[in-house]
Amino acid sequence: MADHDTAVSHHEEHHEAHGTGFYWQVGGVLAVVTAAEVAAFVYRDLFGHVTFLILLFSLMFAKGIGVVLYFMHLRGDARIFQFVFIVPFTLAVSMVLAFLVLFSHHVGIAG
Amino acid sequence: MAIAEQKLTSTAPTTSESFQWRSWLATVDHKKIGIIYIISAFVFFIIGGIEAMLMRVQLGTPNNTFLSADLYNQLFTMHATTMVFLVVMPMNVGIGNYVVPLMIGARDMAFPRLNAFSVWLFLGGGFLLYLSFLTGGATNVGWFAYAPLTQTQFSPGQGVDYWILGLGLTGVASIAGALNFIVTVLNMRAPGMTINRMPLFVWMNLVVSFILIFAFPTFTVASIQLLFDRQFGAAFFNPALGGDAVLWQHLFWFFGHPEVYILILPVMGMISEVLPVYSRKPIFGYSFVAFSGVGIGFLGFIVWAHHMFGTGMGPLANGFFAAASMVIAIPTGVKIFNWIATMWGGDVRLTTAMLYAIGFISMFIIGGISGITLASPPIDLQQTDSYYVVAHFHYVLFGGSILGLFAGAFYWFPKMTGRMLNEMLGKVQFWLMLISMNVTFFPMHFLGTEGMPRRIYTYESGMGWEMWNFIETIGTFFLAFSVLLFIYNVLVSLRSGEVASNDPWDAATLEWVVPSPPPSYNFLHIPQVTSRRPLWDAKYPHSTADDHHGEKSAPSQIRYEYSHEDSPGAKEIHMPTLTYMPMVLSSGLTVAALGFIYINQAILGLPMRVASYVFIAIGFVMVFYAIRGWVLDSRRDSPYLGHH
Amino acid sequence: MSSSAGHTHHGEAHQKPLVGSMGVDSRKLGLWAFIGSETLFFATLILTHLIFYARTTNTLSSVGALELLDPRLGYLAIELTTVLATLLLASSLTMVLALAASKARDWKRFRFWQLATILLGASFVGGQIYEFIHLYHEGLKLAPAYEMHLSHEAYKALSALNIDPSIVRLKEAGEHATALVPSLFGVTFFVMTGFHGLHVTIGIIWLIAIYVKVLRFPESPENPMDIELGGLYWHFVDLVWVAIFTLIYLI
Amino acid sequence: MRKDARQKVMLAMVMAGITMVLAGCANLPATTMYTYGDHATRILDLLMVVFWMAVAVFVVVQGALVYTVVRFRNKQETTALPKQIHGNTKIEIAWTIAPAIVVLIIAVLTFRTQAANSVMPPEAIKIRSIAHQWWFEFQYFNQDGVSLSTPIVVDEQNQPTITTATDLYVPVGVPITIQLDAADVMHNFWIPKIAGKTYMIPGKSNYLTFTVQEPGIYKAFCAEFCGEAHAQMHFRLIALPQAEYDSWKVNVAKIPASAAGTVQVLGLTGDAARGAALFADAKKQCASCHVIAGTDAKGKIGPNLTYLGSRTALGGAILPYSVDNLAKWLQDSSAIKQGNLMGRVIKKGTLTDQEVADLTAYLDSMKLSVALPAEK
Repeated sequence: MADHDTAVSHHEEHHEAHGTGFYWQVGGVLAVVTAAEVAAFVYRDLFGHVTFLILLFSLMFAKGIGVVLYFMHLRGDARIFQFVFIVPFTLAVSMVLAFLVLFSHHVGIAG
Repeated sequence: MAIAEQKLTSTAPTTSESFQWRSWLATVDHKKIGIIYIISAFVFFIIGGIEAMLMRVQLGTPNNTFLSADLYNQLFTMHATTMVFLVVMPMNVGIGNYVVPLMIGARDMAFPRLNAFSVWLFLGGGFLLYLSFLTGGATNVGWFAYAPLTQTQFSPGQGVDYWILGLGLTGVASIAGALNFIVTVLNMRAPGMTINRMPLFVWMNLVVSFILIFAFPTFTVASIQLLFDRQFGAAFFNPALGGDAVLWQHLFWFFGHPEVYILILPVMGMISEVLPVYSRKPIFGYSFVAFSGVGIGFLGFIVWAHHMFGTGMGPLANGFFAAASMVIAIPTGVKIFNWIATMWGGDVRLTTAMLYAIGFISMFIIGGISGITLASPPIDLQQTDSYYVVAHFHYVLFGGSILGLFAGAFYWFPKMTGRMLNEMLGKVQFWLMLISMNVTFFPMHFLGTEGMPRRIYTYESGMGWEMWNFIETIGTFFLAFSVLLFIYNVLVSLRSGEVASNDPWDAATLEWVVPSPPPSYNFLHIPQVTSRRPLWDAKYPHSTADDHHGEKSAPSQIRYEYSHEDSPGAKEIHMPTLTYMPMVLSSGLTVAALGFIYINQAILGLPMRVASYVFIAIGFVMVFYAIRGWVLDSRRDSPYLGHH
Repeated sequence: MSSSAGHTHHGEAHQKPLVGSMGVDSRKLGLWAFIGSETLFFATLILTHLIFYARTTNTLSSVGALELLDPRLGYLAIELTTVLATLLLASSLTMVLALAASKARDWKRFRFWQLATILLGASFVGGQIYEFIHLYHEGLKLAPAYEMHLSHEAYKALSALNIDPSIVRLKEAGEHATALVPSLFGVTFFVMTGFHGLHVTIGIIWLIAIYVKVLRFPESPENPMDIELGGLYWHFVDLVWVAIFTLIYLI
Repeated sequence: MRKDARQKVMLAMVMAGITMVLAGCANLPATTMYTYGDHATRILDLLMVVFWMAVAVFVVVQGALVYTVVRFRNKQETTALPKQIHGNTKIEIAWTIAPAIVVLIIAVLTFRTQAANSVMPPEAIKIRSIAHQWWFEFQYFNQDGVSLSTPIVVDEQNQPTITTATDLYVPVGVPITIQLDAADVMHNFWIPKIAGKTYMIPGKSNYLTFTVQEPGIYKAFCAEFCGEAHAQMHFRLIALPQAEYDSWKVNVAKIPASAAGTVQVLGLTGDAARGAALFADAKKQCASCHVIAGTDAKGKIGPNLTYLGSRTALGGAILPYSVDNLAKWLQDSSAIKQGNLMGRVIKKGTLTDQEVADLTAYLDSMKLSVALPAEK
C-alpha cells in the first residue's frame, strides 16, 4: 500500500489524451475480436475442444483488456485505480477457478 | 476558557441544551452519524444480550420447558444475526466514523450524504429483521442458514425472507460505508499524513473496508438466489429439484469468514491506539502490525471452507484449507507479540481503557488457541457443531471484539461527549465483566469436549452437562449486571462527569488536538503532519529520538484549537448543508424491501400481494424523489460552483 | 452521485477541488472501488451458472443425449446475441467519444455521441427483453427444468436411447414432440443475465441524467468528471457482457 | 486491589486449565475424551499433542503479558518519559518464525491423522444411514464391501435386507463404512466416542469408516441444526461381538411371529392381537406411515417398526424403551418431542387409552432375543 503514496504527486486527467481516431481504432479491433469469437464458435468443430477453449479465453481477455485499458483509461491512470480494480478482479478469477475445482467432483469423505 | 466553549459546542444528545431533532435526522456530520451508529448498535447489544439470557435460562437445567423449541431456535438465530450485523459491525463503523476523519486531519468523510444514507439504511435493515418477530416469527434456521432448511417447504412463513431482505439492506449500507471509508482514508488525509504515518486504527479501517467490498457481494448474490428459491420457484439450493445444498455453504462462508475479520480487525486497530497511549510509548513494530493486518485480511479469503470440513470435500481439499487457516496464526501472533512489546519498558497506566485493552489481548489469546485446534480437520470433526466452537467464537467475539470496543469506548468517550467516564465504576465493571465472561464461556470448552451439540434447545439429564450449563447461566447474569453498570456510568458521566480537556490522556494522534467534543468542521486549521505521532511530537519535541526508519523529522505543526462554531474563521469553512434526502432514500428502500417480502406468497392470497405491490410502488417513489433532491443538494454544495 | 466534502479538506490552501491526498478525484476513486466490488458480484453469478451448466451437460452426456438436448445449443440464438454484444460494444465506443468531446468542450458532438450511447444501450435492453420472451415461449423458464421442442428425427433418436424418465421425460402430442429435462440452466441464465440487464438499465438512467444536466448547465466545470463517471460505469457493464457473451453463449 | 484481582484472574485461568484436563478424565456418556473407536481415538491422540502445545503457548504468551503489565505498570505518578522504542526488525522476524514452526508441526501431525482417518478398506461392512427430520434410518444389504465408485443405490434389484431405525447394530473389531444420506434437510452424523462428525447432505452421499473396539451401547446425535426438533434427534450405536451380530442379523431379517400376548399399561390390559388389528386399520393411519414386515403396513414416511419391542430407545432415542414410555409416546408424542411429524396426525386423544394399550401390546410383542452390552 505504502507505494501508493508516490501517487500523491499524481494529478487528475493525466492519462495521455487520446485522439478520437485512436478510440475508433480500439473499437475496430474489439469488433474484429468479437467477429473472430463468433467465427471460432461457428467453426468450433474444426479444432479440438481444448484449442477452442484456449482460443476463446484469449479472445475474451483481449477484449476485456481493450475495454479496461483504453475505454476506461486504466492504462496511465493513477496507480490506485489499477490497485482497486486488479485486486478484486484477480480475487474473482481465483474464486471462480477454486469453486469449479471444488464442485467438479464430490469426494464424500470428511477426512 | 476552552472549557466554557466546549460546553456550548457539546454534541452529546443528553447534555446539549440546544438539542433539536433536525440537527440529527438531517445531519451529514460524520461525528453525529457516528454517534447514531454507536447508540443504535448499543441498543441492539442490549436486545441481543436479552436473547442470550433467555437462552441461558432455558439451558440452565436439563429438560427445561421455559422456552419452546421454535422460540429457542428463533432466539439463537436472531442473537447471532444481531451480534454480528447489528452490534459489532455498526459499532466498529460508528467509532470509525467518528474518529477516522479526525485522525487523518479531515473535516468530514469523503461523501457525507452517502454516510448518512448508510446509517439510516442500516437502521432500516435492523428494523426489518426485528419486525419479523411481530409478523409470525423471526427466522429460525441459524445465522448461516444452511440449505435446504431455508426452503419454503421446511421454513414456511416469512421469517427467512425478512432475514434475507433485512441483511440485504444492512449489506448495501455496509458496502456504501466501506466505499466511503476507502475514499476518505486514501484521499482525505491532511498534508504530510502519508499512508505509512496513518494511525493503526485508520489502517485497520482501510483494510476492513476493502475486505468488506470484496466479501459482501458473494453473500448478496447467494441471498438473492435464496430469495428466488423461496419466492419465484427457482431451486439454487434445493437438491430435490437439482439444486446444491453445499453451494450455499461455500458462497456463505466465502463471505462469512472474511466477515469475522471485519468484526475483529478494527478492534485490533483500537487496541493498537490505546496500548501506546497508556504505555506512553509508540506502538512497537508499526509496519509489522499494519501489514499483519493486511496479511490477515488476505488470508481471510482463502480459508472459508474450514467451516465445512465435515461436508466430504476429501482430505486433500480439507488439508489445503487447514494449512491456510493455520497460517493465520502467524500474523495474529505477530500482532499480540508487538502489543506486549509496546507495553514492555513503558510507563503503563492501568486506566479502564487500558485494562480492557489488556483483557482483550488475554482473552484473544484463548480464542486464538482454540482456533488452532479447530483448524485441524480431524480435531474439528469432533469439535465443530459442539459447544467447543461456541466457546471459541465467543472468546474472539466477546473476549475479543466486545472487550476491545469497551476499551475504545472508555478511550474516546471524552472526545465524543466532552466528559470523562467514571474510572472507578469502569474498573469495577471491567473485572466483573472479565470474570463473568470467563465463567460464562470457558465451561463451554468442556461441554463441547463432553459431546454437547450446539443449537439444542434442551438436553436430557445424566449426560454430565448439568453443572457447567448451570454455572454458565449464573455467569450471564453477572455479565448482564456489568453491562448495566456501564449504562449507569454513561448516564451519570454525561451529566456530572469530569469535564474533558482536548487531550485528557496525553495522546499522540490528531483527534486529541481539537476540542472535546469537536466543532462540526473539526479543524480550524488543517494540521501539517510530519510524523506518525503528530500531537506527541508537538508536545515532546525532544522525545522523537530513534524515529522510525531513523527519519529525523521536525515536529508536526500542531496548535491546540480552542475553537467552536463561532470562532473567527469558522464561518469561511464550507461544510455540506443539512438534508433529509439520505434518510428518505433509505426509508424508501426499506418500504420497498418490506413489499418484496410478500411479493409472491401465494398462500397469503391476493390482498397481501396487492399490498406488497403498493409498498414497492411507494418505496420507489420515495427513492426517486430522494435521488432527485440529493442531486440538487449536491449541486448546491458543489465545490466547483464556489462558496455562497 | 453524492457530493464530497473533499474540497473543504485543504481549507485555505487553494488546490484543485476534489483532488485529495491520493491526487485523484474522490468520486472516481469511490466508483472504481465500487466497480471492484461489482466484479465479485457478477463473478459469483457467472460461477453459479457454470457449476449448474456443467452438471446438466454431464447428465446429458452420461445418457448420450448431449448433442440433442444441450440447452445452450437448443435455446440461445447466437445471431441475436452477437448483435446484442456488438450493440453494447459500440455503445462503449460512442461513450468514450462523448467523453472526448466533452473534454474538448464540444457540446454539440457530446450530445450526439451521448444520445447514441443511450439509444444503443436501450436497444440492447430491448433485444434482451425480446430474447427473454422468446426463450420463455420456447420453454426455457425460471424453473428447475426446461422443455425442449424436438424435431421428429431427434425424438426418434432420443426414444431409441430409452433414457430413464427421471432424467429426461419424452412427450409426443401428434406432430409435436418435447423433452422435459430437469436442469437449473433456465434459473441461473435468467437470474444472471437479468441482473446484468438491470445494471444496463440503471446505466441508461444515469446517462440520461447526465445528458439532461449537461444540457441545462453546459458551462458547469464539473461536466467532464460527471460524464467520465457515468462512462466508467457504462464501460464496466459492457465489460461484464464481454465475459457473459463468451462464457455463457460461446464456450 | 488491582494486584490481587490480577492474581485472582491468573489463578482462575490456571484452575480452568487444570479442570479442563480433569473434565477430560471423566468418562461421561458422550465425551470425546474416552474413545472406543479407532477414528475417534486417532483424533484424541492428535488433540492431546496439540492441547499440550497449546497449553505451553498459552502459559508463555499469557505469562509474558501479565509479567509485562505487572513489571512496567506506573507505580507512583512519574512524569519521566520512557524510552521511545519504535521496533526491532530482528525480534520481529524471530517471533514471526516461532509461531510458524509451531503450526508447521501441527499441520504435519494433522495430515497424518487425516490420511489414517480417510481410509476405506474394501472389505468393510457397508451400512446405509438416512437422516430424516428428526430420526435416523439404517439399511443393511447383502452386498458388503464398498468403494467410492460403488455407492449403494436402492432400486428393484437392490433392496435392503434389513431396515431399522434409532438403533444401529454393528459388529466389534471389523471396519464399518456408513453411507450417509439425508431425506430432507442437512443433518450431521456424530458418535462422539467412536468417530468424528460427517454431514448427511440431501443429494450427495458421504462415507464414514470406523472400527468399534469394545462392545457397548454408545450415544449418538445429529450435530447439525436441522429444524424444530433438532435437539431431540439422537440414535444409539449398539456394538456386538461378531457372533451375536451375525445371529441378530439373521433373526431380525425374519418376519415377526403373529402377534400374541398382553401387557399391563395405563392401568389397562393391552392385547397384542387387538393391537395388530388396530395397526392395520386404515382409519388409524398407522400403516400409512410405518412398515411392519409381513403385514400390509408399507408406509415409508416414518421409521420401520418391525421388532420395535427390542429397540433400546424411542422417538429418536430420547426415551428409553419401556411399555410405559411407548404408551406415553402413542398418547401424545408432540408433548414429548415438539414438531415431530406423528404428533401432527396422532394428537392427544386421537387414540383412546385402551387403543394405546392394545397398540403398545402389539408393538411390544415383536421381540428378538439379543444380549445387549452395557451402556458405554
